[in-house]
Amino acid sequence: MQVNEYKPLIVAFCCNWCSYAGADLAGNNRLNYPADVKIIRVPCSCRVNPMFILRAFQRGADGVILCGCHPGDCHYTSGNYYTRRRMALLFSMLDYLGIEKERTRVEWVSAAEGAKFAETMNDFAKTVAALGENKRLEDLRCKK
Amino acid sequence: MQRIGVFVCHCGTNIAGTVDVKAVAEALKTEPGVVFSTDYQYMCSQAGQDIIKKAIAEYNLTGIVVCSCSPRMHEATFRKTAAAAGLNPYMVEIANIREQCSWVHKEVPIGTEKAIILAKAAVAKVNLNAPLTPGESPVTKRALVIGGGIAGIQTALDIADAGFPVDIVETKPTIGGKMAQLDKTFPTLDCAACILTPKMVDVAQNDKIRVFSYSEVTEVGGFVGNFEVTIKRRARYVKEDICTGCGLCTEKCPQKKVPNEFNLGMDNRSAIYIPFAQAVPKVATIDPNHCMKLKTGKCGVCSKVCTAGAIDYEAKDEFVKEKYGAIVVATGFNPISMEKFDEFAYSQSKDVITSLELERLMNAAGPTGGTLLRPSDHEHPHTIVFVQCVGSRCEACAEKGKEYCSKICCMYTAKHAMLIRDKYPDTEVYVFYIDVRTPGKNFDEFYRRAVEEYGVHYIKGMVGKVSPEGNKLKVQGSDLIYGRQLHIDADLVVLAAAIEPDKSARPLATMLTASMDTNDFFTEAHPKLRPVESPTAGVFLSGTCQGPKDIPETVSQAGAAASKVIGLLCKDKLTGNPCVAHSDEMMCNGCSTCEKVCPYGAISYVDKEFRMPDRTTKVRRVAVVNEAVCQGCGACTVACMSGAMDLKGFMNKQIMAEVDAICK
Amino acid sequence: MQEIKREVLVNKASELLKNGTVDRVFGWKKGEFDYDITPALFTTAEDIENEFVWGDFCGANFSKYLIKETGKSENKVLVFLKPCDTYSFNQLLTEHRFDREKVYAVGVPCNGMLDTGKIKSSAEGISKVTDNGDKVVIETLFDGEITLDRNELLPDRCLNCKSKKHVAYDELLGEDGAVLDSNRFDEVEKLEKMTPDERFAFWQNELSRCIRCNACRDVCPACTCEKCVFDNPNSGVENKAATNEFEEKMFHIIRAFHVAGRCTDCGECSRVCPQHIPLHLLNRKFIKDIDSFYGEYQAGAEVGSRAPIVNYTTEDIEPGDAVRRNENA
Amino acid sequence: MRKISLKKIDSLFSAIAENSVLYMPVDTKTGAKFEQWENGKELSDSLNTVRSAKDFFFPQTENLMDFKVEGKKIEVIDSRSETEDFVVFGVRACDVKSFDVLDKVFLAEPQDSYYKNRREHGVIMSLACTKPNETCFCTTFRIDAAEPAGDVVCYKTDDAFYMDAKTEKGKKLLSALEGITEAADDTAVTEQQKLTRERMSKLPLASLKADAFGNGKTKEFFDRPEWKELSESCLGCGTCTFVCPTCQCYDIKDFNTGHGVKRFRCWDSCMYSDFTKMSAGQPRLTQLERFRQRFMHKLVYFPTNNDGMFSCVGCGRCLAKCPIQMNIVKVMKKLGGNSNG
Amino acid sequence: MLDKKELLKEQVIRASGVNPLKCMRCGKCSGTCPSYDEMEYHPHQFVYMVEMGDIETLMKSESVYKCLSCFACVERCPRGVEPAKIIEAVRLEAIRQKGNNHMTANDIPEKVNDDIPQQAIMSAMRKYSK
Repeated sequence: MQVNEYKPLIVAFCCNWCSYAGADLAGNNRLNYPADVKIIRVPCSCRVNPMFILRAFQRGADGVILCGCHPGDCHYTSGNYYTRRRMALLFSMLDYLGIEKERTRVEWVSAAEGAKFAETMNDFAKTVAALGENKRLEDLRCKK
Repeated sequence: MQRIGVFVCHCGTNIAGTVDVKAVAEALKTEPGVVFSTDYQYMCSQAGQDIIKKAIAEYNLTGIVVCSCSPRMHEATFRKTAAAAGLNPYMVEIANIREQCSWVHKEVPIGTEKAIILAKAAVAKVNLNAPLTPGESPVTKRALVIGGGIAGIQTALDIADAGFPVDIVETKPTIGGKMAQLDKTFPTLDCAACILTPKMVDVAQNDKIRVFSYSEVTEVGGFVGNFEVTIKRRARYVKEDICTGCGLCTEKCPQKKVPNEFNLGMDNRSAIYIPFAQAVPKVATIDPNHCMKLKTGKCGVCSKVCTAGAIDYEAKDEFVKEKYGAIVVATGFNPISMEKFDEFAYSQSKDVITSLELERLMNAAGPTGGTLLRPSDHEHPHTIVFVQCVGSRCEACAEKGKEYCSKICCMYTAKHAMLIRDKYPDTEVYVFYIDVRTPGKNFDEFYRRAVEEYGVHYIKGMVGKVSPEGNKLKVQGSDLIYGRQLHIDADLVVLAAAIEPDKSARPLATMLTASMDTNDFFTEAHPKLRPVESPTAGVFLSGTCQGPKDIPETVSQAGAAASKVIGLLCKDKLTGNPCVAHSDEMMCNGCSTCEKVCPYGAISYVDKEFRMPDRTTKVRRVAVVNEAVCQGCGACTVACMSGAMDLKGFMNKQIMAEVDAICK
Repeated sequence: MQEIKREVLVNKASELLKNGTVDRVFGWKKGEFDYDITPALFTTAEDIENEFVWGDFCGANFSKYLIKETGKSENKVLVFLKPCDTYSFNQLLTEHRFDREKVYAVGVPCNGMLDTGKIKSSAEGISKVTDNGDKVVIETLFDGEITLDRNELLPDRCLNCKSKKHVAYDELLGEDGAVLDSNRFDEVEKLEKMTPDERFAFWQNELSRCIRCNACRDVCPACTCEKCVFDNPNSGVENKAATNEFEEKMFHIIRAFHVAGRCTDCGECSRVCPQHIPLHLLNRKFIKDIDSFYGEYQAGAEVGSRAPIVNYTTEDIEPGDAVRRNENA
Repeated sequence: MRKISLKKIDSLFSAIAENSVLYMPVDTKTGAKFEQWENGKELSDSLNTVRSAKDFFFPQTENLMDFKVEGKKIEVIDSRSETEDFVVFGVRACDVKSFDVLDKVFLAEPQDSYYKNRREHGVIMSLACTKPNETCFCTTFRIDAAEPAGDVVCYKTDDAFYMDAKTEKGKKLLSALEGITEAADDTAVTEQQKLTRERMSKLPLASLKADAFGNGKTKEFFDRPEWKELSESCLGCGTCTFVCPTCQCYDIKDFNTGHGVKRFRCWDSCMYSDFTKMSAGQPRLTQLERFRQRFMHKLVYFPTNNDGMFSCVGCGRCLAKCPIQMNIVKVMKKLGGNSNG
Repeated sequence: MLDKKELLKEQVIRASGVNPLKCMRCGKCSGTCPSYDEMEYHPHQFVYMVEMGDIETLMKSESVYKCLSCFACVERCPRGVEPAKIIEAVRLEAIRQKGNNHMTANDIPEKVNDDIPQQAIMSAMRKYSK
């Protein structure tokens, strides 16, 4: 195990009603996922602005995952439908600009799926770690 | 610059176990804006809250960050604490360092480092918080109960008792639900009808309760305190207010061959029918798929016979729009279908029945008038085999059964066994069980009486196969304690089928935006602390729609749901959620992109005169948010290109500050 | 060569001025050379007579000017709209950006406007440019005459013209054209076929030339915010200069995202970019994605249409699959 | 005057590149651009580069200093780095003149040390024009395209390359290249200059005169009604100011990098709505005022403060790049109406 | 290192791909097993004995070869535990140990009964037709 084993920094936007509750449930069941995943609570997945995602990458995040309620379960009826459209277009554009598409992901996690939340975070952290540091969307000034 | 206080909670060892709370408190001291940082054993305890109050006064803090458990648990608590100390409750931020840090990361250094980062993110956010005051919205003093079983009835009665008007919407022609189909109820063996029908009569006579039977909810709009519900009253072809329920039409109706759902298809009824004698409302209903008049236009006997002239063949489905302050879901359960369990030959022999069918057979109003006879040849069964856990406790991915234990089968099987042994002492009763689960008051004693006094043979082991031979049913099962394979020639096999939520629950959940678990049971706000509320404000859960439970529990939960509804309806004003959208007039283009994405239609436009930057005045169309209707989802803030629309409590700048603090 | 002659426009303009339907006219004004035509506001008939120009360099799209202009006075302003301008006209109407009653729109059929960038790169010291049908003759100061095929000098937006149909006008000079099925997405497909590294290198090279002059934003009829997020200090993304590659990318990603579903693909951004960055390829990528994910949609085709990005169906494509779809598309 | 045959031009470049970095205009698919020389790159013969040479001395973004903030303690880190010597080859007369304009601003007291540092390390090898463009009007500001200023003036004829050192730095550079260059007289050069000057007089904008403007003319032009018509279709974008070789306005911004603050300066445009925004607000509220400010600064304010030197060098970039084709030539013709016949 | 007993248990679990812990000891597999009576140990006991690690006794006992591979137990187990696969793994384990073959090749002819379909073919068809 080298000393400075590269650990990806992952920002997770979790919607307050479902995926944040799923994350809490993962905690209740003491399920383990990497500590590099940091969760930001937003009222609904439709609150996440593409600017936040680009801001996270600029500040040094290596992967950004957006969790919301399953389509149809959204507490605000249509929030996650808009997220789905916005992120489909944004991810397609990022891929178009040549940025690795595995760095961004949208995942639907309900309040009852603690296990799925932990598993998703583990899987996403592994994928992002495999990609290595975010070289294509980084702002050198923010690097230590 | 804000003056921020940071309070790190040990939560006993839940947090302190894998996070060095002292180090977190220390690290936060140097954060910009932080003037006080401490840690304590139990922040949410009275003593913990006093520390916060004292610190607010002493350091005249303008904002506090509590690093503790999930905000979904104690955000409200700490907001009350802040309010009590004179600080605006929305200047409080919670860093979730328990469920999302100490409980999921085992090593202390990693847990501590993450806790510090999460705390810094919360500090960065609170630095940009502004004091918010929640708006208010009126409360419609009327409740809606969806589902007319014992759960719905009990909830409606309790709410009406408190003086609030209630509407019950029931899909069947009468209220009563599954309990009306039962014969006796455990553990006291008093007859279901005797304890249910008086309550149904109370519902009918209570002027505060209105029953929409043979109806269903098709659309739910609005939000807590101001729900707008559309109810579809299916055409009954009988005028409810005129029909006296004399039943003459049901006798005279020529079409007699309709399978009677109330008796689960074991006998027939006429096309125009009253489900059972004590039905409420006691009104006939014409079944459109079997009525000759409606299908082919010929016949019309019932309208000729009806003395009151209540028959109306031209009736159409009616849609009623109503406003409600609270909604209680009581959609109840159904036994699962037995087709997939062909090892028990349910579809091959009529003598293999489910427990609910046995209830009807033993019920006086049932197809056999109360004497237990075999459905195939109406003979008296001498050997009866009960099979427990059919479809319950199955493996998750098998689409056949359900993963959970259905909770009520052990008790009602003991009841059936006891009643049969008591009424027909010459019958041998075998019960194949995996474990007998009879927790609860007088439950286990009930089960022991069935074994000891009534001599029911309880066999620990599962039935492997039931094969009909001649008029006997060869049951082959293992007797694990004896260690032999048991072969019994039974006359009747009763399967204790698993129960699942009513099919109408899933579409209803989507309408109510209430969340459900993978088995379609409604998810409660908190399994232990708030079992009768749904996370969606204003929606309450009563009965088996929330999970398998027996009648005593259902009634107690119905009462709890009613008390919650009463608590809500007795308020004149509901303090709304202050984290609502707000548009900056100077920057708004008036392009109505936000109006299109708002799920609640909370945004309207007004023409206003503005002093433009280039010294001209211009009338511009700008967005205005109705703070009572807006629920604060934030879809409009992203749709708005110029960032004029922002969400109080989750401002763009605040979220970006959190991102910066996390990625530092 | 344009089908409708200058005189037709001039007569129409002065006629409408005289009979008082309008009190000012948006048109193109002569410049120093043949190709530097300036959009201008004419108020008197004789101004129009001697300074009004209609030729092969009238690429400017007036829709955006109407936002300010209609605020200035009560009576109508005459505006000449090419087919692609009418889409921006409708899109601005959908967003209530100006009052339709205050505008008298006259549709002018167009068969392509020449690209000054291409002319300047194919000849130096241009003194005269004459366009006769399919050939263009460029007289230069020192290298004599150069005759080129007209199609070589047309910008990409005219080569792949998406529609000659006027979707908004009070009056139309000449007949209305039809919506053409142009292969305007070939460039985008070519890019999509590249490997991510090639795409990254391509955009890295293109966007590194950006000098953040905001010409693309200020000319774009879909970018009409009262105060742009990039100019607003408390928007969090305020940015005047791209100090490194990230900020270059961020400006163009956010701008393309903000106009997604509202961009009518009029091509003005690529026309005005001083560094010749093919910005229309970004907006076309969004248009191509929207068409393939959510069904054909042309912004501005009809007023009040609901852009796909503010709409949804319950069976939309999942973001994960949307990205993987490009792989095998 | 030194000479080298065109065929050996690459050896000249590699010689220069030995002891200092060499930049020269190279053709790209979207116009000529200054790039660092590597062997194999040819000198572009297009008239001018899309982006002016101003960038070498006054780059679009330049880091001024860094701050480290710990609680109440602030530590200033000077992040200036000594630029290495560099040679800019192929600068046209107008761009060279623009350096004089920039020097007037940045090197006047108090001196801009960042600019001074780059200016001292830079050596300008200007290249005389032979084929001016129709948008050129450097003659209006008394710039002789045939005889540009600069440390070393170069002339490119059909077969050879003439170099004439004009300043100390120029002489030092040429002396280093003694080996591969040979002495030469200036007959071919003067003959080329005659041809170029004759061509310059035949340019469409040759007759444009600037004498109507200049020192002390503020009152005369400030309230002219033509400004309204000139400025009405201006979009307020920053293209003209960012392609202009003499625009020297900049804005100072701070960027919070998460572990410190970087203070940098970047080009600003008087056309922007938040240009010189002060606590009292924006001094020029309408686009007309901002438009007027730009051209009055070029033609009146700058000459007034800098003893008559115009701050426009007639390179024609803004004529080519303005999205709505409005530029200084149209303004001068409109305002200075009488003098150009 | 795993001692012999645990090694055997690990081998059987990995070979059968079955997790014995999922068994809730309901006895349905034994209840449905057609050759229950000939067996000394019954299907639910196979699972339990493997879970307890006592595989030697299983390998020595005859009941391992009484299993007809009719897969009724696999079909009907509510928890998806597959007793037939466990007993298959135990049989393989037995065969792998040298000299422990249950029958020699020439015992087979007289055991074969012509009118019953070849048991091996039937069980192979059932096993691999899933």
